[in-house]
Amino acid sequence: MKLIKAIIKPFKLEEVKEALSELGIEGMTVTEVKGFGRQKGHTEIYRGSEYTVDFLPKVMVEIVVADDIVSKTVEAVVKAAKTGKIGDGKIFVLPIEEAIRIRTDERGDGAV
Amino acid sequence: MKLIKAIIKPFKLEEVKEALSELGIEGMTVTEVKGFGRQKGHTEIYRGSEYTVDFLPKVMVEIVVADDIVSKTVEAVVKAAKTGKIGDGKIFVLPIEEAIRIRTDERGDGAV
Amino acid sequence: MKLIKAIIKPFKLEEVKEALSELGIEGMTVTEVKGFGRQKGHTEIYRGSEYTVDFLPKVMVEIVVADDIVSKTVEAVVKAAKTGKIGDGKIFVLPIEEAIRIRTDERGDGAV
Amino acid sequence: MKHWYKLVLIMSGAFILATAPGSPAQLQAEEAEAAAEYEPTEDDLAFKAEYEEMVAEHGFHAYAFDFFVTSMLWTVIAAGLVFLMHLGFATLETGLTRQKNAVNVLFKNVFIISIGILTYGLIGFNMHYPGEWQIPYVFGIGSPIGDLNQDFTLGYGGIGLAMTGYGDFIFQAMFAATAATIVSGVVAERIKLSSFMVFSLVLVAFAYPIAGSWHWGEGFLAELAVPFYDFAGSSAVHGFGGFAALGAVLILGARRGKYLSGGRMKPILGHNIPLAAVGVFLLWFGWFGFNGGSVLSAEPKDLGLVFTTTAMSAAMGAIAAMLTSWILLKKPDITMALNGVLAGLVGITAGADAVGPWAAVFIGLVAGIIVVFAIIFFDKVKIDDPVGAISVHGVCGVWGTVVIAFFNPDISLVSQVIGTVTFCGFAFVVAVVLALILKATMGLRVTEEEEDEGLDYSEHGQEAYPDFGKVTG
Amino acid sequence: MKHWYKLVLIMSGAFILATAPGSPAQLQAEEAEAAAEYEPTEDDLAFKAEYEEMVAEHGFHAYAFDFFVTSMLWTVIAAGLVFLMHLGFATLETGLTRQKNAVNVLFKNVFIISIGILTYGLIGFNMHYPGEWQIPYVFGIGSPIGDLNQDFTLGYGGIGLAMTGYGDFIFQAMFAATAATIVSGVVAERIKLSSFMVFSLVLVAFAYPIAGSWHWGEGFLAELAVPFYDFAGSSAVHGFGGFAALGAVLILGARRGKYLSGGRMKPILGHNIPLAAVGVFLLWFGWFGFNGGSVLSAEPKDLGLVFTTTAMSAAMGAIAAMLTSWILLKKPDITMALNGVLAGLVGITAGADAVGPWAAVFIGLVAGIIVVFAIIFFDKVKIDDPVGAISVHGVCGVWGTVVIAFFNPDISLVSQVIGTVTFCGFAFVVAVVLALILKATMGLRVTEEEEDEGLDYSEHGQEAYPDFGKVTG
Amino acid sequence: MKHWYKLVLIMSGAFILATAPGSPAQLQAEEAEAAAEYEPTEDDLAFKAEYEEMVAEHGFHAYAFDFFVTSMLWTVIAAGLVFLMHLGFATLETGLTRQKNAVNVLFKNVFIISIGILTYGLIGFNMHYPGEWQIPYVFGIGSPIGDLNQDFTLGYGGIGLAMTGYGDFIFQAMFAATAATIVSGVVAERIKLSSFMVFSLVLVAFAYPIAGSWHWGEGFLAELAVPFYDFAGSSAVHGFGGFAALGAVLILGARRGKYLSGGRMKPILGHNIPLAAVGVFLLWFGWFGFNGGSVLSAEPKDLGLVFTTTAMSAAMGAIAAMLTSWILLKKPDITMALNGVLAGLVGITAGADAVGPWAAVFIGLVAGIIVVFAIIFFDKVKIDDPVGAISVHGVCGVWGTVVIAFFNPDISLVSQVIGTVTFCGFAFVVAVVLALILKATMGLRVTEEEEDEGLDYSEHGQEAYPDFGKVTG
Ligand SMILES: Nc1ncnc2c1ncn2[C@@H]1O[C@H](COP(=O)(O)OP(=O)(O)O)[C@@H](O)[C@H]1O
Ligand SMILES: Nc1ncnc2c1ncn2[C@@H]1O[C@H](COP(=O)(O)OP(=O)(O)O)[C@@H](O)[C@H]1O
Ligand SMILES: Nc1ncnc2c1ncn2[C@@H]1O[C@H](COP(=O)(O)OP(=O)(O)O)[C@@H](O)[C@H]1O
Repeated sequence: MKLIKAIIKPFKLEEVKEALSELGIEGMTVTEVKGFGRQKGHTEIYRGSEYTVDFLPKVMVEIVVADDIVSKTVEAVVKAAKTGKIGDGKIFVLPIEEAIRIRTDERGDGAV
Repeated sequence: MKLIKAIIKPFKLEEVKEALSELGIEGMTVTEVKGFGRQKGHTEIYRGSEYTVDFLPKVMVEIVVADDIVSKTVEAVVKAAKTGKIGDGKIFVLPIEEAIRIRTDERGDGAV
Repeated sequence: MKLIKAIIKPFKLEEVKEALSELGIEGMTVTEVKGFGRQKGHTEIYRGSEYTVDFLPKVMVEIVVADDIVSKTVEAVVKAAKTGKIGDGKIFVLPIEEAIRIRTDERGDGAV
Repeated sequence: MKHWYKLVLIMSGAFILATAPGSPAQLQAEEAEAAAEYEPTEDDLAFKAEYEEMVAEHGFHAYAFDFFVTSMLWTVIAAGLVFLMHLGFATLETGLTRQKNAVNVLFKNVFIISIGILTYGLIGFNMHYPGEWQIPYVFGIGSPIGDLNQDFTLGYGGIGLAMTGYGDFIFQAMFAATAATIVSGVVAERIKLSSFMVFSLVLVAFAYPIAGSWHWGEGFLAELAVPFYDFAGSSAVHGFGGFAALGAVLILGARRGKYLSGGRMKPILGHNIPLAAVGVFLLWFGWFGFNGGSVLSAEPKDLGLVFTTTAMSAAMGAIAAMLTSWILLKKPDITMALNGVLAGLVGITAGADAVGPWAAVFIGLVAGIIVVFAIIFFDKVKIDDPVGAISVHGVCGVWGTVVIAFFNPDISLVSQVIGTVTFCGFAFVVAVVLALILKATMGLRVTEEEEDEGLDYSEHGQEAYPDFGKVTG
Repeated sequence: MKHWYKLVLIMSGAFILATAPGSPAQLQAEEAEAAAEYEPTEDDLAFKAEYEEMVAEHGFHAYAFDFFVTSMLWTVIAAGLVFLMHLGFATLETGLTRQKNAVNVLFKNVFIISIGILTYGLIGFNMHYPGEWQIPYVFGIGSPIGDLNQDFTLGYGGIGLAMTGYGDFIFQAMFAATAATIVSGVVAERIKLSSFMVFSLVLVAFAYPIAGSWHWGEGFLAELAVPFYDFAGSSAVHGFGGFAALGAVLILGARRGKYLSGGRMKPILGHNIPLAAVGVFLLWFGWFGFNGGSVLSAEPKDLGLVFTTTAMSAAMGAIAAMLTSWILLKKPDITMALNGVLAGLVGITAGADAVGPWAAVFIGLVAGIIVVFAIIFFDKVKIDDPVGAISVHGVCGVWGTVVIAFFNPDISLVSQVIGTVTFCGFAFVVAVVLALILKATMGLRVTEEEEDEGLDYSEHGQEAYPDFGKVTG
Repeated sequence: MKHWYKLVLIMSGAFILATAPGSPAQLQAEEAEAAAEYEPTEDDLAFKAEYEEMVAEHGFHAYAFDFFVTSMLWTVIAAGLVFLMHLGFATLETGLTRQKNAVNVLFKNVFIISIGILTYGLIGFNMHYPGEWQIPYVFGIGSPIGDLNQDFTLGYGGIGLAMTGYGDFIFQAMFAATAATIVSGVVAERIKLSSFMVFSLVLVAFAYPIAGSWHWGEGFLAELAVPFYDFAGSSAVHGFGGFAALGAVLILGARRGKYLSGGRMKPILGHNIPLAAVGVFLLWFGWFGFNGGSVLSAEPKDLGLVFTTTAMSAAMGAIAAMLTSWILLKKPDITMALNGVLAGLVGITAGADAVGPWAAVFIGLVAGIIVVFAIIFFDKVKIDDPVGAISVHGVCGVWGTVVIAFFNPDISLVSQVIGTVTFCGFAFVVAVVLALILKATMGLRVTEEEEDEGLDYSEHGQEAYPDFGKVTG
């Protein structure tokens, strides 16, 4: 099992969710985050002072999937989240050693 | 060391915290998240339109523990967070390679 | 590649960001979290009742870096985030198996 | 600094424009001159004559065109201010409870003011001021209001009640819902919506006007040797509401998770302190209508005094609660300061026209101290009042009603105690009985699960702040 | 419990202080006694004489010092209340839209009230009430206001319009921006700021006063056999605004992501329900000035009636919408309750002085039911109205204007229909034409990307709630 | 669509009910008929006689029942409106500062209005309007207010000050705290709570009434050859507050992290723009009481003019600041628009009754432009003013006071400059001295750590928005 951590533009969440649903993925967890990256230099103003907004609103989607569908999942996220503009985000894949469903105590692939 | 990522129902946080304290676990980090899972189909209304709320409020508890108490910890979380109803959440266990306490520069098990 | 998860005091975020920028690190993702740790016992009042605030506001900075600069990065964070007082936070290092830049589909070290 | 010359340019241009001939300034000056030299024309004189004729034509009503008109105007404005107190209550209660119940709290507040006005029209008004008594001095049945302008003299209540019937009605209608609103905050976050709606309907439609008739409707409290005195309702409104809330909450119980085993307590924090502060400022503002309007005319002596005593008691209540919480709890507690304002306001309500400004300061001082102790006390005895309304309205209502006997020789301590006990006791009993009946029938509380999930979700299927992420939605 | 003795100590001390000789209470009593025994001194009498002389000196204006003064006072206070409605609109619209557009919504609301007052002074006032007609009964050109105190008799409009020119102006100016504000909520979250500014400028500066002149400026609707009757503007203001919004939104289109393929719909939730509730309470409060001020004097009979009908219709509207949404949608929807209040207010606006309180309840009842169905209906036909203003102001405006013909024998159904169609039709056509012109020239909508990112970012480069983390900033 | 028939059914039923005999509509009609035919009965006539007798009985005070009563009513209502400005300040300041200091900002605002009213009663009022001077035209000692209804003629100030003593007091008391409140926003987020409390207490209890006496208390500024003219206090209140703030902030220093090394600046964003917007709308609303109440009577000519000039200057200020920020900063900045409203309001305050509406527009125009430049300027010179109050109240206060000399021939430029310099200079010096003393004794600033953690935590141990997660709590 792997944990896929995708940091995407907030308004792409809906499309990513639908792309994953179509793959049959039934679970994910979403966090509101701020991202710092190459997509910077955009300036805002506040009361006359220009300033660079370093941290942009992003959404982090965490999806745990069985090993065999990792690449399919990653592809689906990439496709749904891409706008082609800087700041589209990243996907990180981490190893998972165990997964447990709290309700049933199921473990492993069956738990996710 | 392992990172235990538990996604639970928000109102169970207090009980989980107490269960972990009883185990002698002294640290954890909590994030407000939205969860998408099997627990769905529940509909809300807004100005006359019914809609399915896909993303439900959850809380993610991240706990780093030494390898030997991982299973005890997982069990404690499962016990405290279980209601038996769908949507109780998941626990994921990830490997940790290093842990550092910023204040003292301590490393390893002593740092958590 | 590694994922460096640093939990720090919120008002240290700016300094940490600058320390990382100086290292040439161009990306990070920040989440607002609540931390439970040794730094406790501090009591607040609300309408006459004293209570212990268990969960303190923290900020979690997640940085993915190539293996060779992990220790430099960790040091930089430690230096920038340290106040020497309890509650300064932790840094956890996790293995990353893959990284993808959504915009370009680049993979690996080049993606971060 | 390169922009400064632009400023200078713009301003110079504007100046020239403004002072040039034909400019506003110029026109202004010319008009002023013209005005000074003005002699009334024939037209003016004709208009004047016409105006006077019009007034004369009103003939029979003409006498009304002075004090009466002004008083009536004040009455409806005051009604508007009392209405605004309901926004104050709504925001205060929402601010001092949790996010997950905010929609529910707001819904209840919209309901209460609405149903309060309607039932007051349907039966309350004529029960509050019974034309005739079914049980003398105790109960007069209510009937819907008719055309309250029927009193063609307009001189509805003479100099002491200088307003039309509609003016009287709408001012009193806005008052009526206050008692129920006080309860609403205390039972928040756990009462079943439908049961609360029945509870508050009965309170506002029956209990409040019946009790009110004993004092303001010339009932038995007005017939005491020395009549009971409660200017704008420290007891008749606030004590009533506070003790009704106490009764309700005794049956309802505390919110889950507040009182832990072993005598420990976990405070449940209000989710939006700025909103609560907005509420208290609006309540203070509205209270000028609540107390000021209770002068029932624009009588200038009383009006000035009432505004002054009201403001000074509120101000002293705030400072007193600030200092008390600072000394007692080591920290200056904003929610205590806010409750201190309200304590001062409730305290002065019974005697706002019957004491001087420094007596008002004293009343506010004690109210501001009491309220802090009372809030702590009720928590100690596990009576869970999220907004502190039992302390603010109940305890300080009693204080305000009784204390004025010491400041005004025309007021009797005995009568004050009788009146206070009557209102608070009646409200308490009605609330307990009502709550017990509801508990046995419809159920009074939401289920534990619903309470945990929050009433916004379980009762309304709505969220107060649904946006997730700054730009997700 | 160890603090209680402190309380007792403090209070005893305070009591002694308060009742001791020289204490406030004592002084109070002495002063009261002195007052009772008071005989006017020579000074007093001199003062009285002086006062009377001063009044006499005002000579020519002296008659004004009674009904006129009071009426004028009410007019400016009512103007203030109508102003406050703009805060109501601002908070309601902000609350019912998304976080990412909050700055933009607020900006538009500050703009509208400001430009509304200015253009009304520049041309609107004299177009609304034409001194002379360019096209008889249809169009009179506007010119800037001059010194409106020039009418030195002050008796500006006689008993029916008992106010100075400035009083009349400022009250009407506050009204003027209302129509544009109604549009603002409906087109929110996607209209281009600059285009909206042009749109609302034209609406408030030209369309509203021209249409208004047909009714209130003695134009053709006032010349019908039985004149069209619209007391405070169910059609002339609210219907006008609602149908202008409908026209605009037809050209503008729905927000992205709301109406999905396959007939599915994804509601876009308002981000701050407490803020929306604050808005509705403020609107209700301000409406007492909107309707009450439309009495155009402090005439007590009408004033009391208007306050009562306004409150009762709003209250019934709220309850009706609550129950309708509860029955129809299974859950008590707070946003429907809030819209129900407004539906009742809009509904009663045409006849607030022309029907009795129970007719007002009926009008509010139907308005509160209609509004729920209308909101659902517009969503069904994919007309995307984030705040429900087309239903509230447009549909209930029509309802309120037409229904009074059944309650008041002096009002003609035919005239009401003519008037309503005139206002709503004109507003609709103007809005459609204007929106089409803007679309072809400046562009009406922001780009898809800007809409996704939110207008706060794309138009203003600002965030409504920029703090990240409780203590980061 | 299956619900529509239900709607039709409900409505038809309601219609039948409403128009059937015995229905409200029917009753209405019958009552109207009865009214038309009405002949006063003996009872009516008796009542009329009784009423007239009552008025006659008031005898000595009877003359008061006209202009005086109306004026007094306006005075207390205006006092209420000025009170509401304190909510405006509280929300504006809270909105424009960070979340972590919100409780602290609100606490200070509750404190200021409360202590302001109390000290004004204790010494301020009689220092502001000295009965006798200790230092002629410069200083008269204050004493607590007594029974201000003691003037049994009630004709307190004649036609120019047509109110009772209490009316005068409460209106002025609400004013008094304004100056201190202006400072509160500027020093927010870093001043020590206890030191601020001492600072503002001295300001409101001593400095403000002493300075005020020079102008409004018949002191030396009223004795100039051409008396200094400042209608409602552009200098005496706003300039005073703005320059006191400037003095305080010079000693206090900027917030940590705002001005970086190398001349760079990092703006510190306000955390809740909607709350700030609410504040500005409420301030505008309250300003109708601030300026309108300063007419000191219900004199209709002035009242209408003052409402109009106030509204038009505010509106123009908003538009001017919008455009200036748009042109200068490329984006339409909401906080600048909000400050523009306030700039217009402060600007017109000195001459609201002394200039015409188009002069008011000019004053607002320039104020709205100046304020944007001033805010940028103060940031450039590292004077850190989170809310822009030095620019709004200080700079625009000066502008408003001086400019009216160009519009009104009765006002002298020299006197205006003298007066403005006096108020602003005095306030500045007092603030600097006071801040230095506090710095040397109690300490003026919180520690760096406390500032980082936020004052809500370090000073109050409370959070403004403590809920974590929608349903955790
Ligand atoms: N090294 C990194 N570690 C963690 N998060 C990163 C890293 N680099 C980028 N991110 C996240 O990805 C987002 C997008 O990255 P950015 O460099 O702006 O654009 P792009 O993904 O198009 O290269 C950032 O806002 C940040 O949240
Ligand atoms: N594959 C997954 N990856 C990440 N998070 C998941 C995954 N599946 C479920 N979750 C999280 O767990 C929560 C509960 O899961 P759900 O399927 O609704 O119920 P249950 O845990 O009872 O099976 C979800 O709301 C989501 O936050
Ligand atoms: N075992 C742990 N797992 C996850 N997070 C932890 C753990 N221990 C501490 N933390 C995080 O680190 C923060 C600081 O830890 P704490 O024990 O309070 O102080 P210190 O870092 O100085 O030892 C906590 O608030 C929490 O967010």
